Amino acid sequence: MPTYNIIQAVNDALRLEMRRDPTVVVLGEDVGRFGGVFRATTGLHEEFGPDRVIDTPLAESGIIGTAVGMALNGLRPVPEIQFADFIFPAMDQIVNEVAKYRYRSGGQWSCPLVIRTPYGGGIRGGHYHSQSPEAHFVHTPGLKVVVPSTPEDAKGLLLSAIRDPDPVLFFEPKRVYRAARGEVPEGDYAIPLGQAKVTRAGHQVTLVAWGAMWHEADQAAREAEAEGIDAEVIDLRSLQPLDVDAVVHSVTKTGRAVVVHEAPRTCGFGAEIAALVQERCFLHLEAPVLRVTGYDTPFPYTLENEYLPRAPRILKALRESIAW
Amino acid sequence: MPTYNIIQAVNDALRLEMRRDPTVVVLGEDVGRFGGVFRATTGLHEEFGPDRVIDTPLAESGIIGTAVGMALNGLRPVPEIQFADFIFPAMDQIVNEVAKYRYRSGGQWSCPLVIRTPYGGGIRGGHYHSQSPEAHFVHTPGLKVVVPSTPEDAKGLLLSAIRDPDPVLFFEPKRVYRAARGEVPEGDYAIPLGQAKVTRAGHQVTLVAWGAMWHEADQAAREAEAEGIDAEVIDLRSLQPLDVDAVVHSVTKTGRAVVVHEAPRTCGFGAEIAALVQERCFLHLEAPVLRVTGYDTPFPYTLENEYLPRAPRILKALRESIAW
Amino acid sequence: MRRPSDVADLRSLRGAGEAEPAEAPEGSAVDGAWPLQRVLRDDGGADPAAVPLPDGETLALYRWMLLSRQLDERMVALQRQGRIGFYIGAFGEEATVLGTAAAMAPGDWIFPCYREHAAALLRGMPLTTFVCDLLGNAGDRMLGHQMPCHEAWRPGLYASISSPIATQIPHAVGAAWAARIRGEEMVSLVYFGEGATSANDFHTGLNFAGVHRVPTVFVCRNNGWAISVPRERQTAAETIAQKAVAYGIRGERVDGNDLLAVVAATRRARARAAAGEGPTLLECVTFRMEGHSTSDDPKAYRPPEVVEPWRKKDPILRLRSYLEGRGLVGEAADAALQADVKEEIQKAVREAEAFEAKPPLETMFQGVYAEPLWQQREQLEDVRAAVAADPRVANPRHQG
Amino acid sequence: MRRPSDVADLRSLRGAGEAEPAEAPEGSAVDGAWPLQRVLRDDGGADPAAVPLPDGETLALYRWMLLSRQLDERMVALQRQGRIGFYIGAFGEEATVLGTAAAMAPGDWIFPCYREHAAALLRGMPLTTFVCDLLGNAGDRMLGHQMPCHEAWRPGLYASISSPIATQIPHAVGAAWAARIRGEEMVSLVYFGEGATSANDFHTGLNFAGVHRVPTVFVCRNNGWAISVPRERQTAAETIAQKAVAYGIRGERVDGNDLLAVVAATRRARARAAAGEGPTLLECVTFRMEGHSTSDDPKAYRPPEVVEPWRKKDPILRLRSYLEGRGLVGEAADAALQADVKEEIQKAVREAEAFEAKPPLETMFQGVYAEPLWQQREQLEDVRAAVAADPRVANPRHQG
Ligand SMILES: Cc1ncc(C[n+]2csc(CCOP(=O)(O)OP(=O)(O)O)c2C)c(N)n1
Ligand SMILES: Cc1ncc(C[n+]2csc(CCOP(=O)(O)OP(=O)(O)O)c2C)c(N)n1
Ligand SMILES: [Mg+2]
Ligand SMILES: [Mg+2]
Repeated sequence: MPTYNIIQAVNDALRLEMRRDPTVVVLGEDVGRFGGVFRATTGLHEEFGPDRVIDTPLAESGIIGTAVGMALNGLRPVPEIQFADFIFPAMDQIVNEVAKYRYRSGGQWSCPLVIRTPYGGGIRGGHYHSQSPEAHFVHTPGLKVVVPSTPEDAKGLLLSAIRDPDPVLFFEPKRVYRAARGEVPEGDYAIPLGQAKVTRAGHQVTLVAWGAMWHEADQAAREAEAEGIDAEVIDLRSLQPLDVDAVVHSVTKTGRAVVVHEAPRTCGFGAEIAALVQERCFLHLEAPVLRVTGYDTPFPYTLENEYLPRAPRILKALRESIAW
Repeated sequence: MPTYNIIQAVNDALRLEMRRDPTVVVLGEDVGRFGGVFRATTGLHEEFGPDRVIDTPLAESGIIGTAVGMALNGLRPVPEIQFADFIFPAMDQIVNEVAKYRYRSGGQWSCPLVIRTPYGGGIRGGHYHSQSPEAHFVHTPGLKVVVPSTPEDAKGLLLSAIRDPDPVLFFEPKRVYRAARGEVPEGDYAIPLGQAKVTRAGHQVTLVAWGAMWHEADQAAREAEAEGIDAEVIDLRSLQPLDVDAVVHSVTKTGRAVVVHEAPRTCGFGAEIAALVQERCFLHLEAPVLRVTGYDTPFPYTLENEYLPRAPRILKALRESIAW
Repeated sequence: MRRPSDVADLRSLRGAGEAEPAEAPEGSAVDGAWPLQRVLRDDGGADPAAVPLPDGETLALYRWMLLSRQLDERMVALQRQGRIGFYIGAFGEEATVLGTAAAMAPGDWIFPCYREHAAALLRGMPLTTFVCDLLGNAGDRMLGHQMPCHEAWRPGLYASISSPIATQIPHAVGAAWAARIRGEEMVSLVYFGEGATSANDFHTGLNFAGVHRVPTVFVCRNNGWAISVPRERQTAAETIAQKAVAYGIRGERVDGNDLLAVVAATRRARARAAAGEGPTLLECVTFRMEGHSTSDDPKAYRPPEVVEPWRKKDPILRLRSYLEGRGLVGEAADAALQADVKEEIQKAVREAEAFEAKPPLETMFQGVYAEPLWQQREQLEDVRAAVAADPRVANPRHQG
Repeated sequence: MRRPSDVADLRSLRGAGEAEPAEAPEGSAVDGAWPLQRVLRDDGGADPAAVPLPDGETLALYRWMLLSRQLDERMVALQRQGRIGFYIGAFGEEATVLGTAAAMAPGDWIFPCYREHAAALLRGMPLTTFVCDLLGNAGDRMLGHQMPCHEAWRPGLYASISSPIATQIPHAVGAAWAARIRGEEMVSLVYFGEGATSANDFHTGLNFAGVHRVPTVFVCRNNGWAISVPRERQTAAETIAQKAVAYGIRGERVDGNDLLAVVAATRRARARAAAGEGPTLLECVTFRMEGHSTSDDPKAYRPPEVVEPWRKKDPILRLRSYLEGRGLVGEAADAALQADVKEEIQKAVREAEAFEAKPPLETMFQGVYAEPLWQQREQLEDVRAAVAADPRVANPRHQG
């Protein structure tokens, strides 16, 4: 098996699926001749040509809006938003059009497309190259939201996303784009959307994370072990569909939960996890569900290490949960 | 004291503040000569003229984008978004510009403006004249989010919002725009942002709501009383700043909480309330925090009564909480 | 150093060339650059060379225009009676809607705004199905999900309507682009009002289409008003057609109340698109004769005088005098047509009102995703239990 | 029926009229309609009647251009050395940036894109403060909140930079509109690239300004590239200036590497705006000589050949030959200026690097709201406790 980083895994999945399915097209800013500012679409323009790998003008609303029309008429568009921070000009197309097209037409049409976008902080990107807007889309019925943390998952989940009948937001953790390396099966394999992965078994406390923060959670769990804290780590991988059973099963066992995300705390997806856990595991909880998150500020530049919910803060929360 | 409905109270507040403060301007689609599709700006164009009551072209991003420039240069713009469903074309201006302007300029500038918009269902408006997008904005640090439920609050909160140094999203419950009538003090008075109102004292269960759904919560509480259930009802009035103390104080007393909102359940503001309550009242909770909300679908047309979390469903949740 | 060729060069961006206006249009600095194309003269005559349709087809479209008008009148009446919740019609814009739709090929996709119901019917949507959509009842093809007048009809390649203004414009571009990528000849037709030209999606849709020469015909129904906002407060451009210059595409301006001119201009635009010559922005100059919708009262913002001059320009009257001039309709024939159309509408209303008033409860969760997720499954159980526990959940006025 | 007056009529929408181009510009169908305005001839000469600046001011701006160029070079070097995190410069666009900024009145607001650092300095931002912003250190006026090159400088009415493309355009319109409403004479100046003309906010900004005749000068730095995307794939319009037609406003096209032409065109645009004649879209035709930013490697998408022809058009070289022709600079004087500028930059870097590397922890929560809410207050305590408990919170590489 080759060893890839996440960019290479994404590129591999795109190439593989474009070879398999002639209806798959890629479009976005700088994705064509250049191969994308993170090089995730490198080589696709050469192999599949300008009809299927499209450099668009600078307008996210146009990228998504035209992708909708393509999806309606038989293509499987995989638009790229260069940074998740720049998805907001397309918010109306995503929330009012993409998410509702199947429902509002009584199922006459559907709008299967995959919006790929690098998200998250930790690359000294400041306000506008660091945001984690996943909660906005989880709050929008009709959309699916996937966030891989490893190269193997990135490829397998992206293949599933492209083949999914529903529109998918595919958030790529750019902080570990190159840092996260691992063996990736060659050829075709799909990881079903909506199956969380228990990446570490434990019985004292459940640690829920996704994307780049899963690596911090994993790190914190290792350090916790040295202190005799036995944490179970769950990588959600997909926020919608959400594998609520995996979370409930784990917390029912551990009685404690800590959820981690980069986005600002208030109304982040951690709130939904906390709400669900206390609804479904109430009698099993020995401590409140704790949230270790980005703070309620725009994403800062110089103090981004202090801002991000990295291992040391997660470890602190694990201790607090246990001590509760 | 005159008896007003919410539209009249909003109109009264706008007129009063425009007389008091020459820097207040109103802009939006149809707000000028016509006085707004809900007539909330009636008479303002006649009294203050086209310079301060501006009919704009059809572009929400332009309405908010130009309002930002006005706010930077000494005006207090009160832009109207005709329906909250149509706020998404302005999402980038609101999330990336309005919310971050003070922070990103190191406090050199601020962007005080009030975005007024009718929100919510119950008027047979289907997908696009019924949405409740408040959670998106509560999840955006830098914004304040206010949702009045009565004429008196509408006027007092709007006056505070216009005078507030920070940008405010002001969601008006159009379902009770005319139905909610009440005495409104004449002249100037301000209701501070961030103070919830306990509209009904009780000791068995805390019922948290805002906007149009507060009326349903109040109704449910009355019916519950007939069954011997003694519910305390809290009208949050402002979601950001959030009067968390009022909620915690109440739940610490009752040990039970039910939160109600129209927006889809997943990742709605009810999740944040549930997360906060279980974090802060853990040892006092005798039942999980229950959520009575809109369902996870686009807002439906024909079955909107079934969709909305009205009194009967709230009453059911109160019984479940008590019986837990 | 202006070169003599400049005007000729610019012409490639404008609707000069074919149909010269039959008469000098209202004075405008750019009429010369974007002439108002007409075929029907005020006396009802027309230069045979410029007539795009054989009499049979013209007569058929005349009937469609009558149907559109009567349908609008009837549905507004039903709304006033509280039998439907909302209606938005095409009063005065019938020639624009039907002329453009009729000029396209059967395999071309139509992306409607919200006044083009007649185009859906022309594309085979049964009138009864349309009325069911207005009622949002068990016969509604949209499962009662959407407001009235947000119909979709896939069999006729008539896309789904949403309320947000202009969002359908890039969809139309994407659909035609997809066809070209898949090697099919399809030209998409998209409708929007002049108010929509201020919206983001107008800009991106036309710009993307221009850069990639996507075969789309952009039809702007310039009916002069965006609810209460007149064209002059919507844009400082004297014409909508000239906005094409910004995208390096062709812009044309046609008399939108002249069915024959609309058909001719649309056909040319479609032919150019199919030939790979790129998209056209076609401004159809017409007028919104009634309120914006049944929710609107235009008296509050526009005096009757501004409407008056347009009454004599009524597209139905103008086509009728043409047909009369050719001896194709007279008093009697016209009355018969009107009666026939009336009966067709009455029948559809009868049939539609015979359906159950509400679609079944489970439809509320149908189509959010291809398959319901656990949230929709659990929530269906929740609402079922709630309805069972208290009938007021389904019917607020239920007593007892 | 085209009338002879048409061209004249249309001219009102274009930048015809004043400065005729000094030479025939690159062949373009619309050069006649939107001529490329120039003042500096290739031989360095200029028609005295067309020269907008006295020698003293020209010389001063020449120095600013040298400073801009050297600053860019030095900051790119610091970035390569890892002393700053990111940089984006104005290589080759100095005449466009400084000519437009210098032509405005002191009370006019400037809304920058992200290459106009020289305009901030021209408006009095201390060079040391600018470098502190790049370092995001304790001396950073933005409190370390933003990326390098996102400076704001209120004392100079130089607004705050954000990364999202084009969002500043409606801000500029709103600010000038507010001034007019408050009865002040102020014309706003806003910068953006040609790529930004595809964005939503370009469309709404210019449309709003057109309808309400807002006094704004819209400066498009058409440098030919949007990261890897050339102008031809950004829009099918041959010029950016012609996009003004869509908004019923004036569009002009000027040689962006000709400082004198840029100053002259901007002054005329400002004068028209101040006189109530409405906004102008001013296309400054220039070229992005280097990569998009320090994060970019243009070799991956554009061959060196496309850059070559622009080297001899370097705006600094062209202004220098003009000044030499007038005997205002020679070898020695130029060398002295260069050395002087170099010293100024070195001093600023020294001073800036003397500040604490990080602003204090509490600045992370400062300015989210006028006063922190309970969330920010609690979270400040949280991060303080976290840093105290584990130094790795502040410094991942901390050992022990
Ligand atoms: C994004 C958005 N903003 C506002 C509205 C409210 N609205 C509905 S129709 C309309 C006017 C549209 O005018 P125009 O585009 O000219 O179309 P017409 O109704 O005249 O056919 C407005 C403002 C909307 N539907 N969508
Ligand atoms: C909304 C948005 N989308 C994408 C980007 C990424 N991006 C940054 S600069 C740029 C190109 C801008 O080109 P242009 O407008 O011509 O300005 P130039 O860099 O050439 O001065 C892009 C695509 C962004 N910053 N904002
Ligand atoms: Mg209109
Ligand atoms: Mg550029």
